[in-house]
Amino acid sequence: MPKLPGLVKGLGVTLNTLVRTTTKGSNTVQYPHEKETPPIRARGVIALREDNCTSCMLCARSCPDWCIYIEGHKELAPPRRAGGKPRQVNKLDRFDIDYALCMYCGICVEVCPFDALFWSPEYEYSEPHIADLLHDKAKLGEWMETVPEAPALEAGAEKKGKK
Amino acid sequence: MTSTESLLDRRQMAYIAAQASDARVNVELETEGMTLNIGPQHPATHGTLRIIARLDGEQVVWAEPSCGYMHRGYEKLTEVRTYPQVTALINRIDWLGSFANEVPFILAAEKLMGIEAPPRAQWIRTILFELSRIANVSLFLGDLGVQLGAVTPVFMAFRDREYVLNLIEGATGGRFHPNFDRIGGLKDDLPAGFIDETRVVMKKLRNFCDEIENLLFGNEIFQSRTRGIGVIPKDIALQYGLSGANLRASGVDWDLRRDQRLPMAWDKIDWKVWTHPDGDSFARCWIRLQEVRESTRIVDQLLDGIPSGPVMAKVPRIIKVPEGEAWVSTENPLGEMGYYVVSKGELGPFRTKIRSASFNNISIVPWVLKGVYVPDIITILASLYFILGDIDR
Amino acid sequence: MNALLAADLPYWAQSLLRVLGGVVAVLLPAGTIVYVFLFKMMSFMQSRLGPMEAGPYGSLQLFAEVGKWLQKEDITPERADRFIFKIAPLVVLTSTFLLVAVVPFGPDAWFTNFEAGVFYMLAVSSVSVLGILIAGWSSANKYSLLGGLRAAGQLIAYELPMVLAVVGVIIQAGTMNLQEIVVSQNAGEIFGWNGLGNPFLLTQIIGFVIFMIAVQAELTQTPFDMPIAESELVSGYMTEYSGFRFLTFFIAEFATAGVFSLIASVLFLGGWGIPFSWFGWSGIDDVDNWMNVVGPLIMVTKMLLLSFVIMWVRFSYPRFREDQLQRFAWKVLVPVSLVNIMVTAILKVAF
Amino acid sequence: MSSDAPVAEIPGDTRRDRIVDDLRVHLGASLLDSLVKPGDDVWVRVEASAWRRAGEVLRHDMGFDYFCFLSAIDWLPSPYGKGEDDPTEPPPERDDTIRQGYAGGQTRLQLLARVVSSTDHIGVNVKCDVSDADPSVESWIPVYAGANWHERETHEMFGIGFAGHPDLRNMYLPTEFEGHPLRKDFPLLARMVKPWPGIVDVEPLPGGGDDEEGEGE
Repeated sequence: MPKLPGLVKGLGVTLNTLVRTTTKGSNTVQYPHEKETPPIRARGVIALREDNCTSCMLCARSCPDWCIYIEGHKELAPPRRAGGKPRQVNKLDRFDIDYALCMYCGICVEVCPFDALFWSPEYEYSEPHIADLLHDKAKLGEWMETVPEAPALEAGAEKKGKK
Repeated sequence: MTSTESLLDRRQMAYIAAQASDARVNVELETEGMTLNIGPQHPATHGTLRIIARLDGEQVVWAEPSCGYMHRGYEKLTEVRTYPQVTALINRIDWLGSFANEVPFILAAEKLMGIEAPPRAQWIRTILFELSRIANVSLFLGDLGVQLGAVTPVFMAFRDREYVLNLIEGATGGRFHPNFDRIGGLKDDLPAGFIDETRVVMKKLRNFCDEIENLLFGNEIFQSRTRGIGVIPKDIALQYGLSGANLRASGVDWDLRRDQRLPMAWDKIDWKVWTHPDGDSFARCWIRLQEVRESTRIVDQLLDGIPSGPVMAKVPRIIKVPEGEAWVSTENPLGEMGYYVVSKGELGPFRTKIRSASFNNISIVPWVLKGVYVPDIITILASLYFILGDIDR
Repeated sequence: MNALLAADLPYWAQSLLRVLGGVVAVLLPAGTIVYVFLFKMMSFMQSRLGPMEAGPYGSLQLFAEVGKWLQKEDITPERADRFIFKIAPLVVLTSTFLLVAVVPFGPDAWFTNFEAGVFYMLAVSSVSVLGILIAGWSSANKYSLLGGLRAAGQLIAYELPMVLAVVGVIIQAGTMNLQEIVVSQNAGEIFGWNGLGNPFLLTQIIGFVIFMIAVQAELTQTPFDMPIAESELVSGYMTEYSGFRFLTFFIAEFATAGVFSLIASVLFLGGWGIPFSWFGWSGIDDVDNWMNVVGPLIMVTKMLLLSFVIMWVRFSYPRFREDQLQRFAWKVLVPVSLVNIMVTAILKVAF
Repeated sequence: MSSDAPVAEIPGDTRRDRIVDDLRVHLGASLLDSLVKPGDDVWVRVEASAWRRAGEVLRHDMGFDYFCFLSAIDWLPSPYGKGEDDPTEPPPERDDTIRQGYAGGQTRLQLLARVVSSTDHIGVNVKCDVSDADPSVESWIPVYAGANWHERETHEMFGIGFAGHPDLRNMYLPTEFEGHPLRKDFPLLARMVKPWPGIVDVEPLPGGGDDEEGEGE
């Protein structure tokens, strides 16, 4: 086969793409009108299940950016069994994540021993004011609705995915 | 080998002779010099690198890169962080191939602890490593076009890199900063469907390489712009510590994936290290193109043979690395990336020396820019391929 | 247009019409090229859609862009030569207006119709060099200066092949009047067969290729866009311009692309005409009046075709280096076009 | 030009032991200490006065032609810890004994460089004590041209001088910057400007109670 000059081949590539885009559609997504679903594991925003949190401070201490602020106090809860002693539990007063600082590493979700933190793939929470990126525990709790089930694992995996 | 070496010498001699004759003409013309400041904000520096060049007409007499506009002090930051936190941090060094940054650090820590990740984790690590190489270098191939004035390749690169990023995001949760590697294995196993999806994407990427080859590498204008430009001879390349494709383009057959024993899966499959005898900009770009192709083949083979089993070795929940020093480097998308980790038996490293590829690769710039023309500055910088985060750390 | 309207319009109205016609003839191609090629075709070639938000399929994007530019601050660098800096874009745009003046759009639809049309066209097209050079110099910016100097060197180098490429056409047509060149193509015949007329594209294919290459260089489009060179010189001579003045450069760039496409279609593709034999016309006087309406449409079609090629090349190729470009112009294009002239002249005499 | 060579067998300790032996032959008493980890790596420590000589020997006589990196280590334990102290409390006692790593050492600052042979891909880590009083050695630029930027960086970050270096300007920091950021006694201000959120603990029950904490469910 005679060798085509590279200049002609180059024109062929662009023309080919032109034809493909006009006939088969483009590769771009017209964002506000159509949206791509992020993968299940996508690290979009951190959701908090408040009931599970024992304010153990593990997440706040392992955060590399120091962007989690927790305050809590101890209080007495009714005993688990009738006639038992009242239990002392940690009550969460404040759980803030500053998304302006967060670097989405996911260490807090991983270290949480009580399954109180989850990743949600939700990503549309940008704010005009940087201070609004500080999500308090109510807002973090709202994200719980968007947390998906953990994906099934590829063949050959040993354990079930945690979250 | 000898014939190619003598060829190399002839090319270099011709190049040097051409430069010298140009310089002589300029001496005769006695033109006045001009200092051109390229950057820190300049479209050719993808990041904030500044190059100060003394020009004579359009010819560079002396050039010096000035970096540090993106210095983040990672070596200091690692000293106040624990090992898992460092992994999240070093993602950001070479931000286009983030997963590959994690691997040598984790391997160094594992070496100090005397543990090894289970085979399945090693294979998945290798797959993700190669995927990040593809994501990184395919963007380079597109960007190369922009540097030389062709606008289309970069969009093709972004189009096809997107598929790779989707794969990485699907597996790790992060498009750019996976933070997926853990001491002793991986955070999680692959999600279902990953293997089939990856196969499809690898086909697309090979198609992308063909497109780029037709659009750019086969183009006579591109060849005339890059061939014989910025020749780096072998011994100079070694002295400056060039690595990766830049070194292999100078004819040094050295790939850290093949030439050292690492607990990774590269030695279990069949692949090829590409080298080129010329040492010019074209050689560097061409090597990278071939390496993306080779990486897609590596990934395909790895997908066939992933062993089953756990992805995490038995490690304590709170990781303390025993006292000692370890050096591990891997063949990252940009070249040799290594970590010299000094541990004192604490939660975090005592000192980490981050040996990033771009820092060495770009340190040759004053040498290689001498005597070239202004448009060639851009060609050479593009072909050396640096990422600012990787220079400044 | 002149002959069509001269009978019942006073001179001032004629002049006004000509100016308006000129504005339309410059802005319309510019707008079409920018929207159809720069916005849409380029995007399609890069697997994306281009502007989609302003108007249906982004068709009003152009107005949005103009509006945006008009709002922007008109910045003059402190050490710039103010007067020259401000006038430079207008010089460039003026050259475009002067160019369009000689282009015939129909048997009677022309702005001026004078004998040395080709000569005039080649002369005024170099005026834009002056604009670019003074823009580069007056910006007081090293990038701009380099860009301006490159532009000057390049435009002068490509002026010559362009002139020489056109000489072949002039020899064949035997005239320098653009209108007559159109007529001679459409009334001509190829070895006695007149079904297509005789577009000079067929006989002057070498001249056409050289002309298009020279146009590409004249327009500073890739692969000859060293004066602009975003990745090296950060847009070269345009670096310091903003707002309205940048818009002027922008319009001039694409309008000139359109006008050069028009000229190329006049010189090589038969201009506004359709082969006269189709309707049994034998010369310009036989041509029906409706050609004054259809002619411009034909011209626009041909212009789009040619500017498609210009833009296609622009989006596909990397750029040359300045010395390679000079070498290419002087060592390849000039000799080839000289040979082309020689062969044309010999054949002209022979037949 | 490309090769399909199989993974090269990494020569064992004998090869690495020989590196140390060769160096001892060339440098004599200037080679202060060495450590070989079989199948892993080599560390050698040379005298500051023999720093350039070591480089020359390694490059010219022993074939270590690839320059990997040059940096330094400050062995002083950080007086600031991880910056996680409570600012309201007095700083805790910290162990400030200096313990050097592999191949020993006497001084707080130690240079560290790594060179590799491009033929058999074995590297050597070269260390060198630099005194606190006059932290300066001879530059490696005549030996390895690529040491230029690494020495600049080391000078900037550790304050170690390199005699014969043409241009020890700062690479990253402003020229007038004071201090050497990678020295351990240079505080990391990012960790000083605000207290660690992890200091706070859960407020105890008013009145106190010594019950064990509630188990999470």
